[in-house]
Amino acid sequence: MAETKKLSKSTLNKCFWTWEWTYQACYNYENMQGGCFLDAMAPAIRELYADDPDEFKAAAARHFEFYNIENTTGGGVLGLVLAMEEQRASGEDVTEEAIRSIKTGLMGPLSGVGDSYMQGVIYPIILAIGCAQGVQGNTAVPIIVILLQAIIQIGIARFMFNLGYNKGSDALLDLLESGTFKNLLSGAGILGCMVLGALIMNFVSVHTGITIPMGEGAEPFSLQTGLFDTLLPGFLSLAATLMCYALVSKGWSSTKVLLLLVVIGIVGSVTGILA
Amino acid sequence: MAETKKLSKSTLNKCFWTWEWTYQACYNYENMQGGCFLDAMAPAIRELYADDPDEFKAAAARHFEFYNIENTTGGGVLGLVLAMEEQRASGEDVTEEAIRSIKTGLMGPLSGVGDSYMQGVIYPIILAIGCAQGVQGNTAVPIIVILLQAIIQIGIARFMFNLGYNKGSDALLDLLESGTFKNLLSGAGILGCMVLGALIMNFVSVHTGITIPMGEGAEPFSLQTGLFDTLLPGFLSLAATLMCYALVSKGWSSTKVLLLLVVIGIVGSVTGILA
Amino acid sequence: MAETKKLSKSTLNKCFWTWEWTYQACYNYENMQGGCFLDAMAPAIRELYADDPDEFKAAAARHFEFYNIENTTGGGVLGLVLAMEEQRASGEDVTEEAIRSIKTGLMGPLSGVGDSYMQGVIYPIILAIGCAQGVQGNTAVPIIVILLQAIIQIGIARFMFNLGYNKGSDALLDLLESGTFKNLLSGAGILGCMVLGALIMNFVSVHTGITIPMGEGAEPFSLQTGLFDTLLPGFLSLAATLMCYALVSKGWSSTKVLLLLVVIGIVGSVTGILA
Amino acid sequence: MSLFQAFLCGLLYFLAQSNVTMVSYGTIYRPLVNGFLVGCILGDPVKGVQIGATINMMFIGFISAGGSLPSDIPMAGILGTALAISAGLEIDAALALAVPLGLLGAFTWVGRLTVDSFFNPLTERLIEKNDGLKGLWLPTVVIPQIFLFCITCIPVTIAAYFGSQVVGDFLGSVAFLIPIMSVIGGLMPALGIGITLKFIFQGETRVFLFLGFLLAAYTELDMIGIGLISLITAIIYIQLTSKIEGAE
Amino acid sequence: MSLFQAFLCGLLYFLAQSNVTMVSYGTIYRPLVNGFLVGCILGDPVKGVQIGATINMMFIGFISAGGSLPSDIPMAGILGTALAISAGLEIDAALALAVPLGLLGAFTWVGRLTVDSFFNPLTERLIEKNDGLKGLWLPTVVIPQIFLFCITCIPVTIAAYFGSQVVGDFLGSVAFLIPIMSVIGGLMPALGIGITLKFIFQGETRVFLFLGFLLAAYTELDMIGIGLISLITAIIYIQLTSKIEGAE
Amino acid sequence: MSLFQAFLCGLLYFLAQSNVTMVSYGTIYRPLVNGFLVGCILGDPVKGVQIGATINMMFIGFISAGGSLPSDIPMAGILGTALAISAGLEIDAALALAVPLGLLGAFTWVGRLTVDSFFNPLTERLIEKNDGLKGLWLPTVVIPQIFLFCITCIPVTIAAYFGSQVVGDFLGSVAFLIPIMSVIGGLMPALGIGITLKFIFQGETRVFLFLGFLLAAYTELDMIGIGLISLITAIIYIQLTSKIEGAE
Ligand SMILES: OC[C@H]1O[C@H](O)[C@@H](O)[C@@H](O)[C@@H]1O
Ligand SMILES: OC[C@H]1O[C@H](O)[C@@H](O)[C@@H](O)[C@@H]1O
Ligand SMILES: OC[C@H]1O[C@H](O)[C@@H](O)[C@@H](O)[C@@H]1O
Repeated sequence: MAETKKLSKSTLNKCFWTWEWTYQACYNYENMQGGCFLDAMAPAIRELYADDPDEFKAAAARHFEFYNIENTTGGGVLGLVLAMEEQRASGEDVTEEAIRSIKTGLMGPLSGVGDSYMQGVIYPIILAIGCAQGVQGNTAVPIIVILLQAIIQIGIARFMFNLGYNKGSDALLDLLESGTFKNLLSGAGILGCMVLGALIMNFVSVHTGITIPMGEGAEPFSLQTGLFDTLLPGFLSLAATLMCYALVSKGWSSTKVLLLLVVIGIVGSVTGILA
Repeated sequence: MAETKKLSKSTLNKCFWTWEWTYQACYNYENMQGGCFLDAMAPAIRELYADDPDEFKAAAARHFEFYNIENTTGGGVLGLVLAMEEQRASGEDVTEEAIRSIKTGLMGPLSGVGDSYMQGVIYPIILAIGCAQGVQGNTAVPIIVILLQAIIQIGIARFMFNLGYNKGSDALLDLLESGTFKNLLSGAGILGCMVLGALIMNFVSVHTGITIPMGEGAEPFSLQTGLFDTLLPGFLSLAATLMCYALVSKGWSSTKVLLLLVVIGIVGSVTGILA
Repeated sequence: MAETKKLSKSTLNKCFWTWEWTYQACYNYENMQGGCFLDAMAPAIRELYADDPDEFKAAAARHFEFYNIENTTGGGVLGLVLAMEEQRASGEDVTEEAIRSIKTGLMGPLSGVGDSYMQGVIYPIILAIGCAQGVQGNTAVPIIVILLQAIIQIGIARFMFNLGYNKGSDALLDLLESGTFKNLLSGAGILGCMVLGALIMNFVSVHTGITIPMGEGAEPFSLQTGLFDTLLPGFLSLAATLMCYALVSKGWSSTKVLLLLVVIGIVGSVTGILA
Repeated sequence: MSLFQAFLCGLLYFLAQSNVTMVSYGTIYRPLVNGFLVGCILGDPVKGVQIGATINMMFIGFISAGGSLPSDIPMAGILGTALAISAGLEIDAALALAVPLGLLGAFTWVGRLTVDSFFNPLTERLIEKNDGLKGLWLPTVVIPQIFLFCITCIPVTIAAYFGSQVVGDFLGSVAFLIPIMSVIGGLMPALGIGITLKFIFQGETRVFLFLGFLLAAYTELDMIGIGLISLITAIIYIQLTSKIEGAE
Repeated sequence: MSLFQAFLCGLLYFLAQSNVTMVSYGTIYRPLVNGFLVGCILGDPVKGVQIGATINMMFIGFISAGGSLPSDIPMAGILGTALAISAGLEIDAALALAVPLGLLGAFTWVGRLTVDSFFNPLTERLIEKNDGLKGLWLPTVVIPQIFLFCITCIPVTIAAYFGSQVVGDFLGSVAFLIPIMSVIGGLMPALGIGITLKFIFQGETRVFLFLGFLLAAYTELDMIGIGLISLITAIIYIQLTSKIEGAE
Repeated sequence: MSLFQAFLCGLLYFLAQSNVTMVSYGTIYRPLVNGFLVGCILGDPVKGVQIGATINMMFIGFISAGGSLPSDIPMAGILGTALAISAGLEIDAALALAVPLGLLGAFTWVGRLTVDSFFNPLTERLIEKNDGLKGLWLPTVVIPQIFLFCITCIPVTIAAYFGSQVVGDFLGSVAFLIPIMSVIGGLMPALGIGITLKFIFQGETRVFLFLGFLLAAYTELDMIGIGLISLITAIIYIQLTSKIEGAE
């Protein structure tokens, strides 16, 4: 039976920080983050399989495969895979297949959660507040934004990394299933929806230029000021956003919707329907 | 066994629209909407019992009885009774008594729900918003009010009519008992209460003119501006409304309360207690 | 068997009002409200044990013991103890020990509830609203405060007194355990927290004077106006309050925290960190 | 005001009262709408909708259930607006005028409910005859509506035509009544709201009355804003309570 | 200030501290109330209530539980207001004066709790004598209150009488202390609120502290408005949670 | 603009696109941040942050999931701000400039994803060689980043350098496009928000979108205030629902 191998603290840190710095440096259509994931695993592979060239090569090869994950939650898979490689190197019964299927199996759900709540909730909130303050020319704002993003992202990534490394895949999946985490996500969903709702009002700007002539001499009736602004300010912005949402939900690519908006913008602007 | 009879689509429509147009054209103390309900049933009676004079007469007679229902939910009973007459005309075992008791049995609960939520929630909200906008002289407002009321009322009436005709009395009663419907009503109750609360503040206007002299030269202390306006603006309006509510709940007729208000208004105004 | 003794209405009232007027007139470290509780019991002792000098003396002695309770809820124990003395005087099996342990047993929980919700919720709300109005010089405010406090406190005390006297100790404890009462307390907790939150913003005033020089000629960047006031007005007040809360919760005496605040105030003011 | 305009006002009152179409009771029956229409008749729709809206506020929440009606809402709206516009009154005076008109009570209403009973025997005879109910619309629609036309259109036409000439003088001579009417007008919505509350102010929903009141008292929200916030509040509360019931 | 006025201030302080009537601790004990009364004594109730309210804010939330008291609230209220009015100080300076007065701490309080113990043997003797507890009110009320009167009324009378003559000069010579006092005064409510929070800031209710804070920070609501909104919020929340518990 | 300044702008664009450090995508990738940095480069950080923030709003909510990206956000931010500052444009015109720059789409993005694939064989060869993965960082970091530098830094440097000289004239000759760009720019956040909603707008949380919208529409709350109120709302709602689930 092989001796028990434990990665050193410094190797673990090297792996984590390599991931942090280069996770998408060679982003490509063939294997996406494959090369960079290998990059992040390299210090561990070198330590664990230094004395076994076959395993070394196999390990290198199995981490140079198609891989694509959201960056912060991705820390968790990295930690977990490091723990599995440790066990394998120590002679425990961890097959190549097991490692591979963990990677591909977690990729989807973790990216889903990560993209939705990092890019979908946390980024927009930070950036929206930042923009709202920034337009007034407060130069402290971008600096605070940088700090906040760094602390939050590296913090979550590290937390996930430790969780994956120390507690294993069940811990990661349990986390996703746990009541607390679900509450966190629902809460983030509510928070996100409210903030996005406010953003619709504050950031989307759609106004109609349609006016109804009221006869000679009388001021024409403006649909915007006479109807929408009195009844529900921002109504058109809300409608435009829900239209985009509906199209995206129906499966339109965002580029396609973007083109539609451009067309609407040009036509609307030229005809005076939008102003 | 008699052949199965089905009312034609056009007859059903004729019944529905007759109800819509004349449901209270001959409103009277003797049988309330009795004559007009017969009016609305007449096209169906003519179609179903054309070949059976006795049944024709009996049917005409049994729909010329005391009847009084809220107009929109009333659509449901009309649809249901049409379906029952169809079955009876087809020889099924639907007694006169059954038809009669359905009419009188549903009259109460449906009117209760209809009056409370149509006249008690939907009308006040539409009209209150309309009035608040209307005082500013926006002529689009009454037109929008007409359209909204028409769409909502005819929509609900038609929905109920179809439900009653297609699904029968159980459906109507189930609807009243269903969780969704109860939620709808509770929701409407909350909505209604909140809007009415705001109306108390915005529409009821009760001010006291009582002042307390503060000695020579000093400005007298005005109970209204010195006490109520600082402590709780609209307090007297709230009190007046809750008083009316309490009296009406205690069984006073609204005319009696109205007279009381007139007396309070005159006495209060003359004595300067109210101003 | 002894005859059944019932305290007269006027004796009960005398006891209650003596408590109300002198409950802490001889407040002392030895037995706290001991003497004054005896004072409040005296009319009853005189009536119940007039013909039994031994019991008279024993009763006087057992109510001249260490006793300390919140004033309003304390009404409940007074009522209860009066009922127990009645029973004892009537020859029922109520031991001295029972009376003593009721007093000491209820002292704690009732004072806890009373202090938290009277001094912690009701007083601050009344006084805070009063202060906010009072700074504008409205002389009606202190008078209203006096009336409100008197009505609320005497009202609660009397309610508790009657409850204790008529229903006994189970009633008092059941009250504390009942769902309604718990709801009342949770509600009061929410109400209290919200109002205290608002007080932090409106009454605590902590401002930093720190500025960051921005180079020659340029206006220095004020941490207060440039950062806190734009990002979260009142942030420092909130921080100061939560610090006090944390220290007090950790077991610091309030005097110690007060001294800390004085030191912070002096140092902060002299260095210009606080302004 | 020309006689023709006065007649149009009378016609409008007839239509408001006719209950022909179930929608009329929520539309032209209401001063907000009929005030506007009177304004159109008299050539000043803007003033019409302003006065109509103001008068309508008095009757907010007035409910007719089971055939009862405490006041003559369209009378207040139509005659009130018509006289106010034609006599060039301020909104306050218009309101003072509308108060007694509304208080006249449900004379028309009671009148028709009583008289319409007399047309029932005609219907009965048709049923007896058993001749396919031919001509049923005569006793159930035509005759009662002609009767209604007589007791509504004619008096209001007259009142509008002659009233516009005297109302200015009259109000001048009873100016002392205006503040009284104004106080009564301010009290009246309390009744309407109180009546409506009877139906929906119960149990858990009670607290929301006060929430709405506070929102109006302490924020700048207009009625639309309050309506929408109320809708959201109701949805959130119901989402929670229906979840609780689901959990049971 | 006349000697008589100074004496009335001293008397007020005695009454505030006397704990005769359980209501006094929530009323004349509080600068909002005793500041007003001092204002009445000195002929300027409006200024009295203004200064009293300002001083009171410093002590909002200060709780006495189990006989402990961290500062001398009525001293700050009564002497603070009296000196401020008689020396014609601005509210800021009045506050600066009240801070150290309140900080003097609970000397009176500790003094009476210590000395009152000495009167207990008298009561014991009465009990021993077993003579119907005749004269019980002497050791339990009269004597301790006379003692309290001596240690409260007399010093405050003197301080008010002579203080009013020197406070102006004094504050002039220690003007540099004013901003320090003002900073301390601004910090003090943090303690009071922190103490109170110890009792009610727990579990689910915590979030409402921040809600209240945000309401005050981001809206124009005054304290009454916030109090009422808080009440409604509490009711709605409790309605829901008690429904949940009912569903269990 | 000096050539050196133009180069710094190009370098910034390279860094924004490099994905070196996972934090960069949430920071210098965003016009709020890179606009500010461009401002620093050109000596006007205040204007930089203002223009950057304005441009950033257009792209709020734009998400990249699974490697897709609908537009070139940092191009709009960096070139938009650089040209606007150097040509002294108003914010409106700057926005009009940034719209087409963002619309250029993800050319850089697609280019690198395509070309980077060609470096994979180098990595494979290293694995085959099995020599301790020496030099792994060349094909996985250094070479792709040099390539990226070429397709990002160079064109943006040129565009910034020459663009600043022509953009004024150009915009002058196509002034009629400005209102069109402004309309498109106003529509774009609708897409970003719509994309984000796809992920979180579901079930019970839907109603809160409208709540947030109403808060923004009817109150004066700024985004921080709304963010905090939203947080509190979310906590309260979750407290209740998790209690309900606990009660089940
Ligand atoms: O979806 C996971 C992941 O895919 C790619 O790497 C990019 O689009 C990232 O922004 C995203 O987080
Ligand atoms: O109550 C049912 C019904 O009764 C009468 O028909 C009228 O009062 C209607 O307004 C009401 O809806
Ligand atoms: O704690 C009970 C009680 O103790 C002492 O009597 C004082 O501190 C009171 O204010 C308090 O209510």
